[in-house]
This record gives sequence, C-alpha cells and structure tokens, in this order.
Amino acid sequence: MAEQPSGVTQSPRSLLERLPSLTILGPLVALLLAVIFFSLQSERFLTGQNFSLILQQVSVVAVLAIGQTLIILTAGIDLSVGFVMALGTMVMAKFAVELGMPPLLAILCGMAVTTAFGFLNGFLITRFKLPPFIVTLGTMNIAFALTQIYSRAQTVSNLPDAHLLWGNTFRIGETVFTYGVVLVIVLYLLVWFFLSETAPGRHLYAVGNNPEAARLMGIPTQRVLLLTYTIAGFFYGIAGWLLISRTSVADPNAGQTENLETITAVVLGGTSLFGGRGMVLGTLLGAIIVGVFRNGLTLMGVSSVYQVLITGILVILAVVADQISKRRG
Amino acid sequence: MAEQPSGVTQSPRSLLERLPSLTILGPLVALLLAVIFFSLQSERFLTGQNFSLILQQVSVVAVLAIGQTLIILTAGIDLSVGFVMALGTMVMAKFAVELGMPPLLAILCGMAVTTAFGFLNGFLITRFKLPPFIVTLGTMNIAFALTQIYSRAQTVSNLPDAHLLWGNTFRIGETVFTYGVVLVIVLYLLVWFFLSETAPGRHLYAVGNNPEAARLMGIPTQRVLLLTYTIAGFFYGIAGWLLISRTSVADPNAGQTENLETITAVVLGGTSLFGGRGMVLGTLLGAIIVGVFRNGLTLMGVSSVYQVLITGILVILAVVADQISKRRG
Amino acid sequence: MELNPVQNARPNPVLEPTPAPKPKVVLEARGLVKRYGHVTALDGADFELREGEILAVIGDNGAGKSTLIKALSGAIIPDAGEIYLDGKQVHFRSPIDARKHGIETVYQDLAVAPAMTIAENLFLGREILRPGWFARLIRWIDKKKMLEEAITDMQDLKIGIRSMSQAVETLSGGQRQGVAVARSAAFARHVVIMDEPTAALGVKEGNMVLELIRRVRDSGLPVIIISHNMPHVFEIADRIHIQRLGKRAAVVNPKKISMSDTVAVMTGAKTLAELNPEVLA
Amino acid sequence: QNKTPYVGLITKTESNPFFVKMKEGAQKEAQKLGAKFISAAGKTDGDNAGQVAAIENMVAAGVNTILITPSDAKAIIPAIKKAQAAGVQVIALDSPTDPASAVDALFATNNYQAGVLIGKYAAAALKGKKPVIATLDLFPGHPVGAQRHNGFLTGFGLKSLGAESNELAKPAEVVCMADTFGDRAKGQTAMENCLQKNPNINLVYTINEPAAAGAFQALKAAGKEKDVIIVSVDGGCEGVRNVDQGIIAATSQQYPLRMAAMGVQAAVEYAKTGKKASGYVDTGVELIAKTAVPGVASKDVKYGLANCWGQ
Ligand SMILES: Nc1ncnc2c1ncn2[C@@H]1O[C@H](COP(=O)(O)OP(=O)(O)OP(=O)(O)O)[C@@H](O)[C@H]1O
Ligand SMILES: Nc1ncnc2c1ncn2[C@@H]1O[C@H](COP(=O)(O)OP(=O)(O)OP(=O)(O)O)[C@@H](O)[C@H]1O
Ligand SMILES: O[C@@H]1[C@@H](O)[C@H](O)OC[C@H]1O
Ligand SMILES: [Mg+2]
Ligand SMILES: [Mg+2]
Repeated sequence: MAEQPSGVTQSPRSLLERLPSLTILGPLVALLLAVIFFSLQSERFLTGQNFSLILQQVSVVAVLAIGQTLIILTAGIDLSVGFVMALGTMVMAKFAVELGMPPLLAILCGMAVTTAFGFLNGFLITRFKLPPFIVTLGTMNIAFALTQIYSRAQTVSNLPDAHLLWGNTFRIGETVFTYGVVLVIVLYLLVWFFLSETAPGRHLYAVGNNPEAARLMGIPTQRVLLLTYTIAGFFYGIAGWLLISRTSVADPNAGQTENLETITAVVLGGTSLFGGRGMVLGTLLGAIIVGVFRNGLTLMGVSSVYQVLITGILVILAVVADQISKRRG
Repeated sequence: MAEQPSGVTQSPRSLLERLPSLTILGPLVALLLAVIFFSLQSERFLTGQNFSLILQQVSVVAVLAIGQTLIILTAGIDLSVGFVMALGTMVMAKFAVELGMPPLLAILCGMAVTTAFGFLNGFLITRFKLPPFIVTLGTMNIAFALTQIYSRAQTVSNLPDAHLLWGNTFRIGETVFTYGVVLVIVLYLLVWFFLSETAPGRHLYAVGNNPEAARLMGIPTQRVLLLTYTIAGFFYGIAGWLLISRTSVADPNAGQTENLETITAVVLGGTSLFGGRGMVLGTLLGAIIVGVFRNGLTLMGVSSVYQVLITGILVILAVVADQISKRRG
Repeated sequence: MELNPVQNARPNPVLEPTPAPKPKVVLEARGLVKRYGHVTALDGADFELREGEILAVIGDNGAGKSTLIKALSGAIIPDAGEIYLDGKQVHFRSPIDARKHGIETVYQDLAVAPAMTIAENLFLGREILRPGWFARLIRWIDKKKMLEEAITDMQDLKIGIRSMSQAVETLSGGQRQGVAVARSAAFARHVVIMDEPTAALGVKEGNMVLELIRRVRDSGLPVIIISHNMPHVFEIADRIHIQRLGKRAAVVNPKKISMSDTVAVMTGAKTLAELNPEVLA
Repeated sequence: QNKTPYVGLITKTESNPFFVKMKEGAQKEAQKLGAKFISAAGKTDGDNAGQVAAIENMVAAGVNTILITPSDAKAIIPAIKKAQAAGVQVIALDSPTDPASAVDALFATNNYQAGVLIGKYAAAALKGKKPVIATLDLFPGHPVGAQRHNGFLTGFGLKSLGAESNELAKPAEVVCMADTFGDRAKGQTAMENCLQKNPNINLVYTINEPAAAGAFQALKAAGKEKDVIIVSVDGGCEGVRNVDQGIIAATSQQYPLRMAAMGVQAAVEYAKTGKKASGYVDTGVELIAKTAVPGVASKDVKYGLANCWGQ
C-alpha cells in the first residue's frame, strides 16, 4: 500500500522506536570495539579487577560530567567544573582539619560552596543574559585563584574517615569495588530518570532545544537555567567528595583539565553541544571510553604523547561515526 | 508627527548610524578606564616605551585572535589555535636548522602546515557537519602530540635571521617599536576592510548570523566556512612566525593557553559567541586590554594569583557592562 | 472528544447554544503601545473580543497584528495601554500568566521544540502526571497517557502523521502547524488565538483547521484568527478587526462589507468616513 | 651605583608549594635587607610566553635583579639577554638555562645528583632482589624530569643517560613508564595502570612527592604497599612526613629557601656595589630516609623536618 494512513494511528514501528536511540548505540558500539581491541592486545585487560579499576579512575570525571551534561542539554557550557570542585574539596578538608568542624558538616559546607558557584554561574547567565562560555571562563579563574589563596597552594591531608567514605571497598567474587563506583552508577540512574521521566527534566530539554518556544509554552526558562547550573554545582560538590575519598587528600591543583575532559565525555556520549539532544547515560559511556583508552594504552606501553594523539583522533572519529549513523538512520 | 513614514526611505539618522557601534565603544571605554587607573598607580605605566612593550606582548595572541574572530563570526570556535601555531613554528625551525632548507621556504612550509590544519578543521566541520568545538578539541590534541613527537619535546634555537625578522626594531622619537607590531596593525586593518567592505566579508557575517537563510540566498555557506577555517590557519602561521621572532626559538610547549586567551580577547572586543555580530578591531582592543592588565598589575606588584582573580572578575564585568550598554542603546 | 475523569487539566468544552442578545466582551485592550527601538509596532491600538465569536484580525505586513496578539497572550509586555479580561484589568507578565487565564495561542513561528516528539510538544509545560502523591512530588510524567491523548487531539486534523512519538523536526511545515493548532484547541478554556494558522496548509488541511475553529467557537470559546487569506476570513469570521500602522483602523461586519472595501481600508485607500456606517461592527 | 635594591622573582607557577615557599622566602629576605620586591609566575609549568612577559614587565618596573626559575631552558634566553642589556642582573634559581652561561649565576639543586642519591638508596634497600621498576615521570622534554630519572637509574647502577640528556633512559628493568605532570591524582592513576601491566613491580621512582603519594594510594588499594619501595625527590614537609610514615622510603631534599635567600643577597650586593654574582652554586641536596641503608649516607626524618619547605 503506497497510501499513507490518513489520520493518526499508533504506528506498528513503535517497538522499534522503543529501542535505545542511536545516540546511545553509537558510544556503546565504540566502547565494545575498544574493549575487544585491547583484549586482543593484552591478556591483563579483560579482568573484573581491571574493569573495576577503570570505573574508579573515571568516577570523578563521570560525576562532574553529569553536571556538564545537564548544562550542555540547555545549550550551555561550563568551563569552571574542575576548578569549582577543587575549591569545594579545600573547604571540606580545611573546615574539618583546621576549624575542627564535624566532618559531615565540613563536607556539606564544601558542597554548599560548589553549589553557590553553580548558582553564581546561573545567575550571571540568566540575569544579564551572558554567554555561558564567558561567564564560566571568568568563574573558572576566580575559583582557581580562591583555591590557591585559601590553601596557600598546600595539599591538605590526614582527613577524617567521613571524607574517605567512598573509597571503602566491598567484594563481588574476586573483584574489589569501591562504594564510590556504586554511587556514580546510582547518580546516573537517578539523573536519567529525572531527565526522561519527570516534567522538569523534559523542560530542560525543551529549553535547550528551543528556548523561545519553551517560554511561550509557559516554561519558566530562566528558572530552569538557573536551577540547572545550581544543580550542576551540587554535583561538583559530590565529585569533590569522591575525589577526596579516592586520593585521601585535598589537592589545590586538582581539576584543572576536567573541563575539556567532561566535555569530551559528553560529546563522545552522543549529546549535542547545541542543546536539547542527548542522554546522560551516553556521558557515562563516554567517560568510560576515555578511561578504557588510557588504561589499555598504558597496558600496551604506549607513551603519554601517543595517548594524546590517539585521543584526538578518537574524538573526531566518534563524532564522524555518530553523524554518519544518524544520516543512515 | 505620529505617523510612521510609509515605505522605505533613507533615514536621516544614517549619519548617526555610521558612528562606531556600541560594540566597539564598549571595549574602548574599558581600555581607557584601565589606562587611567594604572597611570595613577605607577608613573612607569604611561610611557611610550611601556605601551610599545604591551603591544609586543600581545602581538602573537592578537594575530591568533584574528583567526579566532573570523571563526567565531561564523558561530564556530577554535580550540586548536595555539597548538597548531606551535606545530607550525616547529616546522619553520626544524626545516631550516635541521633540513637546511632556505629560511623563507622553511617558514612557508610552516605556514602551509598551519593552513592545512585550518583546512582540516574546516573540512571536518563542513563535510561531516560536526560541531567546531569537538573537531578542534580533536585537532588540538593531534597538533599537540605531533609537535611533541616531531620535536622530541626539545626547543629549537639558533635560528636564521629571516625567522627573526619581525623582532627587528625601529625608533619613533624615544620609543622603540618592532616590525612585528606594525605587521599586527596592518593585518587588522586589512581584515577589517575585508569584513566590512567586501562581499565575501559580508557573506561571512551572513553565514554566522543565519546559515540557513544565507544558504537559501545563494551564499555557498559550506565554502565560506571551509575558507574561513583555512584562512584562520594561515593567520596561525603568521602568528607562529611572530612568536619565533619574539622568542628567537621554537618551543614545543608554546601556545597551550592561547585558545582561552584568544576567545577572551574576542569576547572582550564585543564579538558575540553566537556568530554574526562583532568587529575585528574590537578583538585587537580586547587583546590589548588583557596585556594592559597584566603589565599594569605587575608594575603595581600584584602577585600572579591575584592577577588571575582580577582577570576572572574583569572578564565577567566586561560582558555585563556590554550587555547593559546594549539594553540602554 | 472523550473526556477522561482523571485528567483535570483539560475540561470538556460544554456545548450550549448562545442566544445572548447583548454580547459580552471577553477580552479588551485600550491604547496598546509597543516600540522596538525606533519602530513603533503598536501605536495606541484598541481591541475587543466578544463572547462566542470568531474575530479575524487582518492588516498589511508589519501592521502590528502579531505584536498585538503577543501583548494579549503575555509573550511581550506592552509599553503602555490596558488589557481587560472579562472586564477585569490584567497584567500578563509572561505567557504563563495568560495560560493560567485559559488563553491559548498559536504563534506565527509555531513555538515548537523540534527535537521533541509530537506528544511532548502537545503537552509541553503541562505534562500529564502519574497518579499518586509521590509521582506528583517528583512530577513523574505519564508518557503512555500523553501519547493516547495526543492521538485523540490530532485525530480531527487529518494531516497524515505516522506516529505521535516522532520528533516534530521530521514533520513538514504544514504538519507542524497542525500540531500547534491542535495544541491550542485542546487546551483552551477561555480564548483561542491563532496567528496565521493556515498559512502553510494545503486546501484540504486548511479547511480542516477552519472546521476546527468553528467547532471551538461552537463549544463556546471565542477565537481570534490572524490571516492574510481573505476568502478564509470572509468564510469564517463573525467580525473583522482591521489593523493599520499599529492602530485599529476599523471593525467591520463581513456579511455587510465587500472584500474590496475591506482591502481598501486595510491599505489606506479608503478612510473610515468613506464607508457606509452600516458595514461597521 | 648604590641604588635602592629592587628584586623581581619569576617562578614557574604559583600553584606549587615549592615556588610558594621560594617566594615567601625571597620576600622575607628582601624585607630583612631593605630591598623592594615583586613577583610573577607563568600560568602553567612550561608557559614560556608568560615568563617572557614577566621579565619585560619587571624591567619596565625598574628592577635591578631578576631571579627566575626558567620553565623552558632555551626559549627564555632572548628575553634574559634583553633584560641584561638593560643593565639588569639575571640569576636562575632551581632550574638551569640552556646554555647555563646565559644567566649571570645559577643557584640550584643538582637534580641529577638528587636522582643518583635515591637510586643508590633503592639499590641497597632492595637487598639484591631483582628490580622490577615503574618510573612516574614529569612530562616529556623537561630537563628536571630527565635529570632526576636518569640520575636515579645511574645511582641504581642501571644503563642510563648522562646529566646533559633530555631523554629518558629505559633499561629492561623498567617495566612501566608514565607521565604524571607532578600531579597526585595522575600519579595514582598511572600507578594503578602500571600495576595492571605488571603486578610484580617492587620499586617505584617518582618525579616528586605528590606523585609518590598518589602512587602509594594505588599500591595500598592493591594491598602491595608493604612490598614496594617508593623513592622520590623534593623534601617538602609533607613529603618528609610521608617518609616518616613509611609511605616514601627515601627522598632527596632540596632547599628553595636557600636559593631564594642567596638570590636576594646577590641582588642587594649588585645594587649596592655593582658587583654581579656568577657561576653555578649548588644549593645542596640531602638524602632523607627513615631507615638508613649500609653504604649510603642519609639524614634522618628529624633533620628533614627541620629543613623542609612547605607546611
Ligand atoms: N522583535 C522585534 N524587534 C524589532 N522590531 C520588531 C520586532 N517584532 C516586530 N517588530 C516590528 O514591529 C512591526 C510590526 O510587526 P508584527 O510582527 O506585529 O507585524 P504583523 O502585522 O504580524 O506582520 P505580518 O503580517 O508580516 O506577520 C514591524 O515593523 C516589525 O518590523
Ligand atoms: N528532516 C526531515 N526528517 C524526516 N522526515 C521529514 C523531514 N522533512 C520532511 N520529512 C517528511 O517528508 C514528508 C514531506 O515533507 P515536505 O516538507 O516536503 O512536505 P511539503 O509538501 O512541503 O508539505 P507542506 O505543504 O506541509 O509544507 C513529510 O511526511 C515529512 O514528515
Ligand atoms: O625542582 C622543582 C620541583 O622540586 C618541583 O616539585 O617542581 C618544579 C621543579 O622545578
Ligand atoms: Mg505576523
Ligand atoms: Mg513545505
């Protein structure tokens, strides 16, 4: 039958449409290919322990990248991510160690600081209608300088147990996992649910996709944006806690390359930098892909310069493949 | 007369409209305020010699920022700027010193490499419809790695005179200027003329402002984009030559912070990151503003961490002021 | 249209005859002014929408029609002038305010989120939530229900859409317009405003929209329709508001005035004084 | 002569306690000797352009001596020459220029020697076990990174390169090499991956103490912290405390405060008398170890803490 069905009918293709969309299939395939490749190169690669290790290594970037994903879905960008996190870790550590604050309270203070920075970003962007790139370029410098000044460039160690919570481990069979890894997965699932199943989550997509239409349809776009940046700041706080748990210290020089790393994860995960399209679970895959390459190339004995080269090529190939698959689809 | 003129008439306001628009007045005022402030702080600030120095210091970033401006006017962005430049300087230096190529030919080869990288950026962006941010994130890593591999991370010195051309000086009164500074000014005037007075220049604005409309109006948008990135690459080559002239060496670690620095100059100069709006002369002012702050703050004895803090605040204040002035206007 | 009792956001338009002898004014505006820099889009425009009528707004390009209805629907805030809804003055600060008062609008540029599905676009900003306090708390949306409702809403406009879960960007211009029209018709409780709803539509589809507009009117809701299509206007409108140079030039009765006189007023070829007062409405 | 002494200090960055301490020391010394003092730094380690601009701005500010820790040994030289031509004395601290004669004087640790000391210590501490080595290095091309790495291998008695080389030697005993940029988190990730590559690693050389602390964290997570020896370079207070806790077996301590103080003194001397400092002054390096090993002279933790920099 050449004729289109007239009127609206439930399409028989709905089952197909319920499959994960191509945006998540792309990174999944990339990840699988990488895993197969490295397994052939080194018999030490494909072990539960190594996989657990990779998850630990990417966990901080993965949590930062949740915030970055939310922001990029609104067609924004955040260059301040890692720097804000570093400031947060300093507050968590110094408030506990030097001011003698109860550990959990100190951690909350640190998260309050990162959340406040997120709010500041969002406030400047919405109140003065400034481009996110430039606002976060500014707050990136400010957060960095504050961290250096406040810490006098000194690493803070001897932290209380609460700070190290997420570094604790448990076993599944032979393999040791950290609580931090579980936290990361739980956070991703929560945010995935939020984005795809709740009204505010859908509004975030709408604001990124067509802000004027969203506004005309009665979505408080400015409030959505402000909230998005603020929530992102909250995630930076959690990432900071994870980082402290992983390294056992607060390091004033942490987080300096995380802006590009999180953006790479988001893009490898299939989210569009133009906003409104993408999936947060893709970002997790994107972060893991980067970790797999770093780990696999080190196991192969490839030096860091060549790792950079390969990452560069990989990033481009990933988006090229994504584009081609979309045209086919 | 309450009646609007019906039909289209040449408005009597055309003279007013020919005045520089607010986008260029903003940075000009900011620059003047900064100059006044620093003059009051240090009697060494307001001298011809110091001003010449600032121009020399910003010359490399200023030339890179020409390419960045062209790209941002098309609503793109280039993260690879400084890294591509560094690769170019390596080729210029090693082809002359190690391959014994005639100096000018070696320089041309270096410029060919940077231009080719620009072309590569443009090709990937237009051919596969990829986001500029991610393409140049990839080529940034590739250019960096190639520079490190090719130079084996070693600085190359003892360069022939042709490489140092733009470092030569001449005097006006007491003040010593370099040829490089003259080159920068000439380049800016040429690009300004190109952008505001020629058809291709206007097309570039059109593509940035509304690519779909430009395409429908018969402007070959893809070709305009490809050319823009290629020309930008050519400017990175010139910037590389300037850098060699200024430092007398080719340094594999050069150029690593220039992506954010050029974007800062472009934005301080009043060009919109969303494309289609802005002036290249504003970028020159933007670059000079950054140089004036660094110089002035150093003369005042402000330490570098506080300089970072102040730069962060300044960037935000500049765009806030720009926005407010636009709403008034 | 079937009404689902769980779903309280969209009350059923009650069908009742409209015998009112002295028409009540539903939406009124006086002396609206809106300036964009040096352009005056609205220059003291008046406006009046009566109960149960279809009011057409016509005018040259740039006459200020879209600006007028944007002011009425809260999309812009006028620089001066007053707006009255049911005789009470209102100050719409945003489209949300107007929507809360039951005013639904189809904007000229459609206001859809292209990457989102048709169903999501239909319910954007007023998603159907799952039942239960927890679902309300976290604002958990009921996708299945939204899909079903979307199918119902789009049924009347036979515009050949395969699936409600396809992205709006995969639709043709006319199909997108259909989505925007269906959205406003489905949610209106007080007033429906449509800015050139048939501009992109084919003959068949255009007639479908006109039919829909009549049905909305017959259900008791007044409709404002902007159109450049004179035959459409004369076919459907109860009264015609002629906008010119940012002002209301006249309100005429399509049953009494000729199409050519209407165009003459619209273009300024005829003044009000040259018209037979009989044709005014 | 007899001008008021005015000294400018340019460090690689201001985000490394080593340089923060150096700056504080210089500032104090300047105050003591009645000299004016300003400072500047590059954005990152390796930011030559930032250091060049800093030199120029300091000359414009009218300093008579510049103390600099060059980020790029070669690329900085033309700027130094210009400053010298303007009558400014230029002294390198911490890291040499290439050639070293480009500056008036150099007050620095002998980084190769620092490496040799920990290499010797490690050789003795392994007690004849077959070495399986991971090196956690700085980043490619940095002379300080190459000198410590090669010095370490030389001290251990393995095939290595000389003090002049900027390449990293890789004898068969080194099973894993990774760049850490001197960063703690990157050091941890690098060590984790190295352990995956070869779980039998029993000796870890690290470019500095943050990288060492990161490596220890990884070893601890793998339950191997008892069986692996970590050696490092720097002697910061945090690092010495880590020696005390057995995290780092031994570290070569360097003395940035001494560099700073000597630099400022030379600046004052030059301003007062017009006499420039000259040549290379080794500011010394001491091996700090909790447990001394036979045949290798070392100082104990107490000494290390008394002379450390940082907090
Ligand atoms: N955002 C804006 N900025 C500046 N001027 C505007 C803006 N929106 C509308 N105008 C101007 O206001 C005037 C009225 O515009 P409006 O869109 O209301 O016209 P219209 O009657 O709807 O025309 P059309 O029939 O072409 O849709 C026009 O001259 C237009 O240029
Ligand atoms: N970008 C797209 N992606 C997927 N499907 C598309 C896309 N553009 C158009 N289509 C589909 O192709 C068909 C034809 O679309 P087209 O826009 O050519 O129609 P048209 O004849 O111009 O209709 P109209 O009169 O409504 O503008 C429609 O079914 C539409 O859904
Ligand atoms: O010698 C210095 C080293 O100790 C520090 O850790 O990093 C910078 C080096 O130049
Ligand atoms: Mg209109
Ligand atoms: Mg069409």
